[in-house]
Amino acid sequence: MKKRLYPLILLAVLAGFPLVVEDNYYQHLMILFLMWVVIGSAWNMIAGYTGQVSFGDAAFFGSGAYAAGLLAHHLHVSAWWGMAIGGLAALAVGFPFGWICFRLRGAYFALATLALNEVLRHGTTIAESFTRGMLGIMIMPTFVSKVPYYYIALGMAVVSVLSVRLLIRSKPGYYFVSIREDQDAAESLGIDTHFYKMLSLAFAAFWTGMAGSLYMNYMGFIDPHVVFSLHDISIMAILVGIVGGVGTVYGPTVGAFIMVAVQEMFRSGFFGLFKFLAETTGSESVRALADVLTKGHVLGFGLLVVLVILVLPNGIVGDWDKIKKKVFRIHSPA
Amino acid sequence: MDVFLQILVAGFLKGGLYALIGIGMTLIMGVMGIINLAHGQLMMVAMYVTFVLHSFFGVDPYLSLFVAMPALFLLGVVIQKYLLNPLIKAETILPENQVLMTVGIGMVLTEVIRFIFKSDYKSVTTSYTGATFFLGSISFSWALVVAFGIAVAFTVAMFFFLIKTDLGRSIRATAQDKDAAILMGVNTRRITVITFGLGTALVACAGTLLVPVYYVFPDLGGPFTAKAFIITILGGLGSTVGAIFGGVTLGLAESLGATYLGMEYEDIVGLTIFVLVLLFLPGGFKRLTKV
Amino acid sequence: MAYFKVESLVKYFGGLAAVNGVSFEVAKGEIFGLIGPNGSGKTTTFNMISGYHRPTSGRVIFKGREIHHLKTYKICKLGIGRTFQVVKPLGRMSVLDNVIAAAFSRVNTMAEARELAQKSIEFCGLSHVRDVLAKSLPIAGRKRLEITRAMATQPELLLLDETAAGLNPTELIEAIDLIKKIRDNGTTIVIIEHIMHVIMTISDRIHAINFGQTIAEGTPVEVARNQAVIEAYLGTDYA
Amino acid sequence: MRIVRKGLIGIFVLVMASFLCGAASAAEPIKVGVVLPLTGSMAKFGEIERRSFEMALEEINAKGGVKGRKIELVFEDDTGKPDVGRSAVEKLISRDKVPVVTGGYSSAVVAAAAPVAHQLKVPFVICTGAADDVTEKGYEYVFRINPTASEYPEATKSFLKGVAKVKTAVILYENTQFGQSSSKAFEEDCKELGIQVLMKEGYSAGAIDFKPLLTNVKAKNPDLIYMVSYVLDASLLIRQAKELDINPKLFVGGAAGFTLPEFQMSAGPAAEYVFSATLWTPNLRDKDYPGAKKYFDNFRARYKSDTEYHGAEAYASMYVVADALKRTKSFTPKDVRDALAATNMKTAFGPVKFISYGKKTQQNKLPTYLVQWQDGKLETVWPKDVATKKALYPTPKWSARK
Repeated sequence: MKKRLYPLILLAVLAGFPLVVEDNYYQHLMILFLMWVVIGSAWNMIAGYTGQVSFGDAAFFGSGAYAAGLLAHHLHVSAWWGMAIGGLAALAVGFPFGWICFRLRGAYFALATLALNEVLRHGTTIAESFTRGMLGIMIMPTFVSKVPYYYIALGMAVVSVLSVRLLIRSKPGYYFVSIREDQDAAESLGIDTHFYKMLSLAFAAFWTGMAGSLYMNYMGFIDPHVVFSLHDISIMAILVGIVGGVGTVYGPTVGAFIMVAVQEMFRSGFFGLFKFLAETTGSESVRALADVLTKGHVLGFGLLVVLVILVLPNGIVGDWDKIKKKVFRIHSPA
Repeated sequence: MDVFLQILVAGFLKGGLYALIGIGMTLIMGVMGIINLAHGQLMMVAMYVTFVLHSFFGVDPYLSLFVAMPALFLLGVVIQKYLLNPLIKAETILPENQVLMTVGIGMVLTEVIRFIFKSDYKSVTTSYTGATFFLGSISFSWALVVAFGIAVAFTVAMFFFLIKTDLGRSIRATAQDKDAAILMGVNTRRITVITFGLGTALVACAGTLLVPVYYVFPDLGGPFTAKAFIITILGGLGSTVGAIFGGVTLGLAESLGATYLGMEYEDIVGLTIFVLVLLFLPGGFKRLTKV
Repeated sequence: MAYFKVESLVKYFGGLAAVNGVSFEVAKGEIFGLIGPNGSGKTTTFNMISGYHRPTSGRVIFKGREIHHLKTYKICKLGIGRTFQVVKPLGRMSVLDNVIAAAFSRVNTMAEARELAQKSIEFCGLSHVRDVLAKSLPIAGRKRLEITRAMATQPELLLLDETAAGLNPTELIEAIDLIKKIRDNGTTIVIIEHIMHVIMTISDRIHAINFGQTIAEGTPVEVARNQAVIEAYLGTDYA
Repeated sequence: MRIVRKGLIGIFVLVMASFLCGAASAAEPIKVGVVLPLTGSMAKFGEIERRSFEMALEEINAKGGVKGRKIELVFEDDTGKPDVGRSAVEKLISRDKVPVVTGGYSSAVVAAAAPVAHQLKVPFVICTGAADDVTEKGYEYVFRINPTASEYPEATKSFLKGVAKVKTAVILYENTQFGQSSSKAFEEDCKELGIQVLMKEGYSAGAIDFKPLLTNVKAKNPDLIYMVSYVLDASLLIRQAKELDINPKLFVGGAAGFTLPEFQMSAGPAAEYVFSATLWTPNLRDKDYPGAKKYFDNFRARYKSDTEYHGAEAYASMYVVADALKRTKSFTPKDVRDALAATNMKTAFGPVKFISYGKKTQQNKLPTYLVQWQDGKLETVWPKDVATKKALYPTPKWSARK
């Protein structure tokens, strides 16, 4: 019974967070975290559950963001309308793509998603007259306070995680996992694999697109290199999934928290801890260490990725039993 | 007509370098069955090796091939042995963990280089950097012609190595059918390590040849990784001849596209061909040439 | 009208004919054996029936309807289930979940699927490993899971591809019992089998092929005495 | 496994401690926030700017700081990415409680961070990010020292009007924010000057081979080739123009890469005669650019590396911020903003005054210059009154050079 309560407790904490912590900075980080929960859950659906690894999530993210941005730019309506069509725009990109490319399996499909990502990035850059190219699209964010964004992001995160949960415990979920495990066997069990792969892709595209239009509204600025970024969006989505745990409901949530926190921690030199230590101790070596740490933060991040894949190939939620055993020496009864 | 010929020459010369990049990738992809997303980054490391040798010891870039290639071979061996092979054993839901590992490795390589050399753009200027000769009105860059020659030489050497030697045959056998190779008594684990080393050495060669006509900076790996897998898919996994075709095709297609569609379409042309081949000629040129 | 029939099926891979004009009819309720040496085209025939391969020419007719142009999942929905020679368990799902996934081909809600799956598991005698991950089953368990899963799709016609291979004598007896039980339950069975005594015991009729072509058809006794069959299996020396 | 466990606990303690320590710092000096790309692909310029900020800071503090208090700079790394830049500015404003933020190198980062400053009502003095529309949105709390990208070709324009009266031009630009906006601006200028633009084409930065582009250029045979390129694309372009023997009357670079020493180093003799727009050179008159030369020399002496206009922008920004802090009634962001709005001073980067014109608000307007590589040195050649050397025009054919 206790296990069932955890998500509820977490939800309560998240709902209360902006009321307790009024610091803009932390609220901002939490919004990013929630956004990555949505993207990570979406990626997890297509890759983790259905086994069709996408290296091009940014294609959907960017489509959603540009749908909202272009709407605001060309029609001068609020970019919030983009939230209504952002997910659909990503679907519009994902649908024909999946239709054509789902005949590809495994790594070939992954490469095709990567190509889609790159084509869209170059395309939006070149189509200057329509997309403003690299000038990007800039809008004035609607709210000064972060709280509305926070609750919108929280709402999206909750709905997306819940929908993952519902979906995987029903017919489509069983079908997704069957496809991941063995596509031929799945076919023989009466599963229209093409249809269900499309369904899974549609889910992923929709939520990633929604996250993209949220990003547009919240950040107020996008350009092709930001929203179609292979490294900062597509690979990050994969890392969120992998670090948290592929094919687990709450894995992406854990992964998103860790990735956002770690990234910020490395970037800010452990939230300024080393700088603080350097100043209080006045020690040159600590200062040098702080310097190295801040300069090498992407390196630290990369090393962490390598380490996690090496040590926890199924992510933190996926390898939780292993972690419990090794670190806390708690042996789960065999 | 002049424009057309000039572009053909430019595309062809560039294609030679691409072929060399592609052969390294195709071997790795063929043998390991994974995409190596750190390929371009490894090339970048080789370019820095060449840059250091040139600017601190005055070694000519072509001579530094003898250092850069062995050095990168070792780096490749270490990566395969200690970072990629252990993942084969791990029980994971997605087989793509190895691919992600290469992403991580790529990041680490880029950042290590950035850490040492900063984000500065470095270039190696030699006496032959801008040297050209003309055939009629068509200009040839000496450095690219030499690079093309060396690339062809390595490719031919690689081809005969794969066909004539035992090791080469084992590699090809592993690339074609891993399970069968194991049954035939091939130590596939050792083969993967050697292959990764070889692939890395070849891309190191390409990088080194590129140094005199290009420049080096930490982030240049990514685009070349992309080109490498386009070439590999064009040529067909594990096919050396395919990689040569793929490389030259990509070189020509990029140049022609850039000329007649616009320079900004250069990358899109490559990607489009890539997707078309994926869909309509799965298996790449290998399907046509059967080598 | 025959219940199920294949008509001069032909399948070329590249320039080679894997199956070259196989025809047979199966009556409702019988166990129909398909035999032949390795590479004679048995599994390819199965693959064409179940929609994995499209025949180069020929027809597959089930209850009067042409099905050879249909996709695999549609054929399953029509009531033809199959197992694989090389087992394909859904490895990281439990036995129960494997079967539930199959049951969803007939029902839509979780509760119904669970019930159907439970029935199928009990029927096939896998209850004791219900919650075990499919990949950790021994080979006999996996073979049986293949059947259990296929049964959960409630087939009228079941294609069994070497379900007895690799089993020990006790397991063999169990397998034979299960196959009979399935037939008695009203399911028609087409079975490929290498172990002669199994196929001879359970089949009502047997169809033998070699090099993709029919060489004999008849009752087990007739086929066993057939000259062409003996030659195909033992070589001309023994004939 | 004990070690792992201890390590985990250690990390936990570290993290918790780091959360706490942010809160505890007495505010003796006045904190000023600076966002710069200290890591990532733009780190080269982020580093030049950071050093320039620090140099200016030391000079100001050595003279007693402002109102008897020292200034302290809080650097935040934006890694060149807009979302990170935004986090950084938010952290500076809400956690470090700085009354003013400056820095801002990448246009994308600036575009994402400016609305934050505007909404949280803390002044943001942009020193570099040149995207035009950042100061076209009416952000009350956003100031920019750097001229906008579209104004970079001003000096080129007057040179073309006064000296090099060409008839045809080709515009090549990298597909970046800066490239797209300044090429567009130059195209407008050409229209105004009656120059026919034969071709305008973008490319993605980092191409190996520009021959496809240049072969087309050669076939068009223009009088002027205008290029907006970053440093090594710039050098490849000019080197390959030489390889293809393309001979326009002049090559002009639109700032960015063409003025950097790396360009000359990499392009070698091919760099000769190449013009470039620039915002700043160390040799500008002391009357309008007090301390420019001194800044340049000090920087080189201290860091043993080169600086250029980005550094000067940063250096000047520090002085502008300090000046506003001196004049402000109090250190509340509102008062600092008002003080900034009233800025009217001369810096090493030129006169700074935040004015509104056209659609722009609180934008500094500066003249631009035309420089040319002559004998391996960058000489200012236009406008005439500040020229160090006479412009060499027209450019000799490649075959006629030594």
